Amino acid sequence: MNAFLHDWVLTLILAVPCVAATLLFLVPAERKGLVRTLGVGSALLTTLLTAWLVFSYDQQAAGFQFMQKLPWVASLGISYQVGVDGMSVAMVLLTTIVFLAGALVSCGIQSRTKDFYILLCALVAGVFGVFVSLDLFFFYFFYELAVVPMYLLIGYWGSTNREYATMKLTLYLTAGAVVALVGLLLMYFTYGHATGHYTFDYLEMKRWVDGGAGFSRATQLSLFPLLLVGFATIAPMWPLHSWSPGGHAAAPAAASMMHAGVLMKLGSYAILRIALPLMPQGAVHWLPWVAVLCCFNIIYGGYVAMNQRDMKFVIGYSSSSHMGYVLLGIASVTVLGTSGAVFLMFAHGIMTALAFALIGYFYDQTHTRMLDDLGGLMQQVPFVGVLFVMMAMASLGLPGFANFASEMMVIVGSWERYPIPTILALFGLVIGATYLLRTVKAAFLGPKNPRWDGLRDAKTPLERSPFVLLVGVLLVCGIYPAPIVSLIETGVAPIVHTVQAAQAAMGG
Amino acid sequence: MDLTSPWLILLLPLASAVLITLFTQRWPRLSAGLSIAAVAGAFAVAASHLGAVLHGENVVLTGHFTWLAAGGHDFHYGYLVDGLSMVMLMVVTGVGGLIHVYATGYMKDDPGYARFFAYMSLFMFSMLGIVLADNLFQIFIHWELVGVSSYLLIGFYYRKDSASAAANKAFLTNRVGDFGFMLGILMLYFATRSATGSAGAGDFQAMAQAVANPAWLHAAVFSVGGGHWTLTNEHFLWIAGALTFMGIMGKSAQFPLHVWLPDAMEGPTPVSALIHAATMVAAGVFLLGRLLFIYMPSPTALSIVAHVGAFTAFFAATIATTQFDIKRVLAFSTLSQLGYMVMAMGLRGTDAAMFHLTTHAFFKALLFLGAGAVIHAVHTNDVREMGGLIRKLPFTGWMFVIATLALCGVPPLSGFWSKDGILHLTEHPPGYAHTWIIMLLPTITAVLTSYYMTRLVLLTFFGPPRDHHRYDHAHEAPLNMTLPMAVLCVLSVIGGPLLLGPEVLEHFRAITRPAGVPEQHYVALDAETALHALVIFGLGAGSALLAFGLRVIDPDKVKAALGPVYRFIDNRWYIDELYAWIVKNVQQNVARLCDAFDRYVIIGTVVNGSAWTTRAAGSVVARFQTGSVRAYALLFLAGVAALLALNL
Amino acid sequence: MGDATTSRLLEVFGTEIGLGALAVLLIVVDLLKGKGRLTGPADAVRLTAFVGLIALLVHAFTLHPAAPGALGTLDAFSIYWKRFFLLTATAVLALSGPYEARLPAGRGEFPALVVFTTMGMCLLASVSDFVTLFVGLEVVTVTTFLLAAWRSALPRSIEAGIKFVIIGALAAAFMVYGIAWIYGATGSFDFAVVRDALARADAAGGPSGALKFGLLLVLVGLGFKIGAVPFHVWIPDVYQGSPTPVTAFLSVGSKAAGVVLLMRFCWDVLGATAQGHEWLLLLAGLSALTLLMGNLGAIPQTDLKRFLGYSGIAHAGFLIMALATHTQDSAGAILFYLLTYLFANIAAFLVVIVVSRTADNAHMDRVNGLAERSPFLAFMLTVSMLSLAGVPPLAGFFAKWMVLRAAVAVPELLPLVILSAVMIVVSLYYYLCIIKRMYMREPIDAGVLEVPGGARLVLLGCAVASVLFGIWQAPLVEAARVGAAALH
Amino acid sequence: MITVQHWLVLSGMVFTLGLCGVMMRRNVILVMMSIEIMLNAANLALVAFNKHLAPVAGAVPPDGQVLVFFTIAVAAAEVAVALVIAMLLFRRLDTVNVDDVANLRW
Amino acid sequence: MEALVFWIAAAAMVGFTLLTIAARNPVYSACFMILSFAATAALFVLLDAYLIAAVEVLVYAGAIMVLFLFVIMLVNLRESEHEGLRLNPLMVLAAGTFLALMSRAVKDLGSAVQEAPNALVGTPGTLADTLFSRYAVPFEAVSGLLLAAILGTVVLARRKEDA
Repeated sequence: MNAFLHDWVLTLILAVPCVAATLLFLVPAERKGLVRTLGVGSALLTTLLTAWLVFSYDQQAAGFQFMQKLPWVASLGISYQVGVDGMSVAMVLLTTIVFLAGALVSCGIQSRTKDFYILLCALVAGVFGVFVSLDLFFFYFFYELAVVPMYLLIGYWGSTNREYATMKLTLYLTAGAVVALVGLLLMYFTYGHATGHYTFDYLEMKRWVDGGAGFSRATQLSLFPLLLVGFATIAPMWPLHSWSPGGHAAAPAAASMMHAGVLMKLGSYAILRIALPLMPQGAVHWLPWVAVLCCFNIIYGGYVAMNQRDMKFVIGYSSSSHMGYVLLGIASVTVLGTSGAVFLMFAHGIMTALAFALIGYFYDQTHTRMLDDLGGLMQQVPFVGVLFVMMAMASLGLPGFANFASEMMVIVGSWERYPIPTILALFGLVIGATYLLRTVKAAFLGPKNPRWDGLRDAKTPLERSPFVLLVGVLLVCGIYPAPIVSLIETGVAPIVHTVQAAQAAMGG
Repeated sequence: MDLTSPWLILLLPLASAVLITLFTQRWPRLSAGLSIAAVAGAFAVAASHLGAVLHGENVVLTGHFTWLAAGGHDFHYGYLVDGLSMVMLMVVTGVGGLIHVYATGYMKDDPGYARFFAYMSLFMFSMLGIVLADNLFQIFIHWELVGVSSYLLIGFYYRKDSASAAANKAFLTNRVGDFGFMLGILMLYFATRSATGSAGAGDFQAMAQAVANPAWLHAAVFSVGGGHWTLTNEHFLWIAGALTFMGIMGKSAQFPLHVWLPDAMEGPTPVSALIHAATMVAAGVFLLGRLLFIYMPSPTALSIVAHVGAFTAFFAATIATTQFDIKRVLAFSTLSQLGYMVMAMGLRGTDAAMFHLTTHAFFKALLFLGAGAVIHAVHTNDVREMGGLIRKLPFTGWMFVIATLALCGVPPLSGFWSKDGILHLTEHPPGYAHTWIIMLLPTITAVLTSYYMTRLVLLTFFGPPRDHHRYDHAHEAPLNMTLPMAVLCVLSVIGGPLLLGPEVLEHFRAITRPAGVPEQHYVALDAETALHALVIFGLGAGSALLAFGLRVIDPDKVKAALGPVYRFIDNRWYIDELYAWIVKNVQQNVARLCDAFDRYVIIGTVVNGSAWTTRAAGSVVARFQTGSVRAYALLFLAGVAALLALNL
Repeated sequence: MGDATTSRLLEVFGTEIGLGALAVLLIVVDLLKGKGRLTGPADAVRLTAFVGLIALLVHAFTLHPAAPGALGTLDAFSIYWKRFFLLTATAVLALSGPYEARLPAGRGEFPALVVFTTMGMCLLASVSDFVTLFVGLEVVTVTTFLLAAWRSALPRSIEAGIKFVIIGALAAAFMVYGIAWIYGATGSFDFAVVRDALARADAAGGPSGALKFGLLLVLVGLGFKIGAVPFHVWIPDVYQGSPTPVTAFLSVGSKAAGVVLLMRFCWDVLGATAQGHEWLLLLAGLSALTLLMGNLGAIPQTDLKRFLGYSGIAHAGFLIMALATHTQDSAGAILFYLLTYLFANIAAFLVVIVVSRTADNAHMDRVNGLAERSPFLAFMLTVSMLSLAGVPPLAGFFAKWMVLRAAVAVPELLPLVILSAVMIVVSLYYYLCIIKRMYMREPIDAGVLEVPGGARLVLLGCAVASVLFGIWQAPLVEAARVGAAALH
Repeated sequence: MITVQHWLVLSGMVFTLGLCGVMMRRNVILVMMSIEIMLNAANLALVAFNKHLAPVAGAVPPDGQVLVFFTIAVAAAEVAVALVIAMLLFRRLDTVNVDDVANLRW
Repeated sequence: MEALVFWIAAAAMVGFTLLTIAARNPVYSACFMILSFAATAALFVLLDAYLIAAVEVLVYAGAIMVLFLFVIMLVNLRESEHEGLRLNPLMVLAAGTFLALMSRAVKDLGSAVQEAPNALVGTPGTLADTLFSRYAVPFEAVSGLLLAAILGTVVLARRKEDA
């Protein structure tokens, strides 16, 4: 059994949502209970598999594990190849948790429940695929697959300005994706041209790069920005962020959770997984620009968030602000800073998922998220309120939550590389506290607006479970981050060392 | 686990906080019991090490585990028990415990009783973490946690707008300070990283050793931010010191980051006593003590600290003279006293500062508890609605009077010893602080202190009652409130050499003096010093008595005569207004600008613009398809012609 | 006709002969039925056509490449296309089922004409000289002229017919003229001779003006067929006006026929010349124009069929890009691409037929709120649109991927690759607009839509194929690779 | 002497005239006639080319003339189809003016 | 002699073609076109393509043009609907460019063609041999095409009452 799992666990993790989606097709739409059970059940099953994965990953050995390779389209150099390193394990874990929480939160969805869960499963399958693929074709395949279900999820179940927002989101992300696609294909061609073996096999290319051959400096300098811009769109790096806040705001709870929690991480993950290790010299040349742009993310995003009146827009812009820290950590290419970036991807994923789950919960009842209309909700919905405050505290970087540990890692890690962006990042924490506390106060504290007397708090264990799950993960990883950080470090360190070696070579 | 393990000091309050939050919310009494038991336990564990620390010269207990490690950076979580932290431990757990007991009475009918104790336990955990921390990063962690507990406690009455506003203000002001603090930490950590070897990141002992190494100290240049800047050692030290001091200014409410403390009085009174008088605000002073090895080699850094402290002391005292809210007067008084402590640190008087911190914790907590009892009795904070309460609340009243005397430094109460120790420092300030601010303001502040405290006592407890309704309903507090007050009163009275004897006091000084701080000799109680103290008290108290007790001088006339000066002081030197203006006109406009840029340039022009252009191009292109087949033929032929022209 | 000729004819053109015979049979059956001498199901003609086509399709799967020789070629490439065209014809016939009610007269002749057209298409897959090319092309074109005007009761059908005829005949005239010049410049109609002449000319400093003139005019004629800008002018109008099954046939079969010829043209005629800078630039330019026109033009459309016409132009742009690439990879990509395009387009047109059953037009409003009226149809159209847009896990995605993958190997094409990448985004926009109408709009016609069983089956088949071949691409890629390898 | 160029120019002129006819005439029937003119010009070119081909191995096969046969046959079919559609147009819309059938556009 | 015939026939062909596209009355157009085809037939004879010349007269001038005339009569346009020549500068430009480019092709014919005419190429016999051997496939296809066209035109023309 263990041996079987060892080979197949990643494929199974990938397959569970796919199979769930297929099964859901066959279920009559009226059987909502069955639909929900299937959705949540598949999430639980992936959770079990992921738990096994996390605990079976051998940190001592590090590197890619649970590898599986099947020839797929041999004549085009495509193979189905999956495998995870520490970084991807953390991301798979994140996805699973958000998926489970999202599936639980979505139990409240009444209209077209079946379609909703099908799309959710498809989305999750895409995200899992990106995190486990070691073949550039499948990487891109899943990357695109993850983007498109969002269109309908927002378009049909969404709110504020949903048609505009969802179209913008989908097109924007696809635009980014095709830029990356051009980069990937050129990389494929250049590699094939140089070695005579045309393949999309990531590991083979990586071995080639690590072996001292690698892309020429000119190639790296010209291709790296393609990958960077392409992937940074979804990250989202300023000024390519504008799809995100509107998309967040329009999306239904579970979709925003997946979107902000996981989808946005695909970009930074892709940069780390593909761009950095395969084009270290390009990275050395271009990453300082990322360090500059991420300051805009942090400061500008924060200030824009400060001026928002719609809660989801606040969180939306705050996400783009937080992603600035991730980009800063990546740009720093230090083991500490970059591990911090990955850890922050994880932490922020959980945190925003929580935020959107909570906002979604009361939005379903209030039908407004405007701060001016809310107020004093804490008295009416203490459970949601308390968790919201915890979420805000996590978001503004309070120790005890994973976000603090990861942001600290980023800041300490990038201080020696980019001190001025680091100072701005620190200042960003002040801005973050400003708008988050203001939001908490406007919505939850102060005198109660009698309009909200009828609001119902999350009472049943089922209703509470997603929130508790998410906040629990944040706390556990925040109070004692060493295990997850060392897991992430095993994945990040080789990447960082590759780039650092290139830097040393270029500097010398 | 060993029952005397310092880990327990942290674990007990944490456990209490978690248990109350998760399980015992519904049983307020049980929650309070848990919370008190946790503090008492922590106190006991701390006390079990007291003897060792008191008797050994350099006994320190350490322990740690790796909290987070990546890329060669080891962040530890540990404890460091030495003289300095032992003093703080005793003050925090001791005074804290008393205040917990007091709160069982004060919060009796509050619906958030259990929640209150959960917050208190959380606060104790956070605060003790600062005290025990063995490295800068851990201190930062607890620094933030203390911030959030303070946020929660200030905003305890969350239904009130003003309470949550005050909580936000406190948090944000501290965040501004912490911005500098973290920068300072980064500078210090990376500067000492290579010298500290395998010790955890920012480990105090390792850093102190590294700094003490002359080779380090006299390095030609320090590189900051990975070599982006290089600084000479003098500049490096004062910049790092000043940045770190920003954090201290935030937490210890030093000018100009003091604005949150008066507003923090929105919290329940025990909170004001515990956090905003006795413990949390003292954390900054404690941290200065911890980090004095950084400041010591840099006169500039010390000078900054001393001047900020001295100015804050004076500045807050002036404001206190005009306030009518009983808690606000005490808040400004706290600011003022913290200024003294910070100044003392800046004058290298660690021991004096720590001593004052201790005594101040006693009598200021007592004052707050007394104020709480008064408020509990009359349900108002405004002294103008009080008066003559000594008859209704004799116990509280006299307690309050004794605490006032202690605060004013009347010999031989505890305040006299500690405060005079500090004033003594200012008489012969070291060269870098030889300015009128240091030499003059502390003494003036002492006079002002006597004035506003006497004024407060007179307005509250003496004279005719000004609000008879409130007066009639006033009643003495219950035993669980008065008992802690009594204990604190005793401590306030005998907190000096009377309690410990001169030798112990000397020893106290010794253990709170970090290595490398030159020993300074303090005066003992003699006639001249006592007279000096009494003159100062007499000046202040006398004028207050003339104005508010004997009514010889009409305060309103004085007010009118002083005119703009009075208004300036009454409005707290317009600092809050200045900040409000900055927030409103600078920050808010930057936010609006960014938002507008996002809305109109990025989204409106670039994103929607390109979408619009594409759609418009589509409409234009579709117009080629006119429907006329002859036009199609023409287009076709034109295509052929173009194709041929380009390729033949 | 000698014995050698006859046996060669039978060997290479068995399918076409079968189709011709089938067409005649259909006419006979129709006549018999019309005279009341043949009793049985009303659509005996269609049934016959189905059986015949499927039999031929099965037969086509047993074909083996024949040795090169006179009359025509039967290589793996032509076999691939014969199967493709037979599949298309079967699908179009299936498609016309639900449409039949709207073809009050000439029901019997409709399948016969479709079979004739298919015969022409299959013939084109095997051409090896310009005479057969021209005649085969005209078989396809002239029969589709008729089909376009088939709903002669509708003015727009007639308009489509008239426009199609005029532009088609114009293109044919250019083509013949071009062939004349090629003939004059090389002395032969044979692809092989022309290729040799070109190769010799390339070695001696480039082909003569006459030859280039002729080749370019032939390119115009073929460009007309696949809808390359600026020879696409007929497409939107004719697609909109024609009966929907015919539009589907045009969009898949007729376009594919053009593509087959263009591939023959680029590989068998131009040969290595096509890799030269001049032709590459020419095709790249055509591709760029076509991509722009198709994608941008599709945005403001409100008629489904017209919209699909523009979308077809856009896809032609992609195909021309693959032609410009001119590698074996790109040839395989084209073969794969058109098959995915077949599945997606047939499904799309079938949905159009069903939703516009009660209306006289195919305005996009007809799909508004389709998700409420018929979730099944909405889902099928979604799959089709997304496959056309090139979204994984659908086959259309892999097709685009293959084209782009091949194209990056030619550095000169990089700007075109980037343009096409941008156009992928634009195309996603308008395909999503259709999906938006289905899922986010109120229906204009609240009634529940009945989907006939046959249509259901075809739709399901198309969707399954789109998904299956989007994920498990290997078999189709292999087939396409084998087909492409037969080109020179 | 009449060279092949003469023939080609002649055919080109006629072809262009046919083109002009397609673009200028609004009557569907005349448009089709113009296209016939173009085809005819192409036929002329084919025959002329055939006549002037350099002999490769003795004789010149009459391939060009063969295509002319096919062209004429195809033209006949095209014309038949075009004319029937023109008739439908006339029946349905009472016009044979191509400018009157421009309802499918944009 | 040959040259004279060529010039006369060529002039007739161009002239009648011009008249065809320029005539206001479609009937005239058709008549001019018949004349143009007759001139073409003469030119074919000049090129020794006797069979083609015969087919040109019989099929083109005879059958096809009669069909045209028939339809013109059937449609029977009123006088007012006759239209004349409308010159559009764009059109002239495009046509001119085409002609100019063709003349460039004429100048660069390549080696397969020689200026002077060849010996006899197109006897009906060789033509038939070629047609039925090398071009058997298009021949059969054309028959299919004609059948399809007949079928289709019949269907389209027959339907009158469906609406």
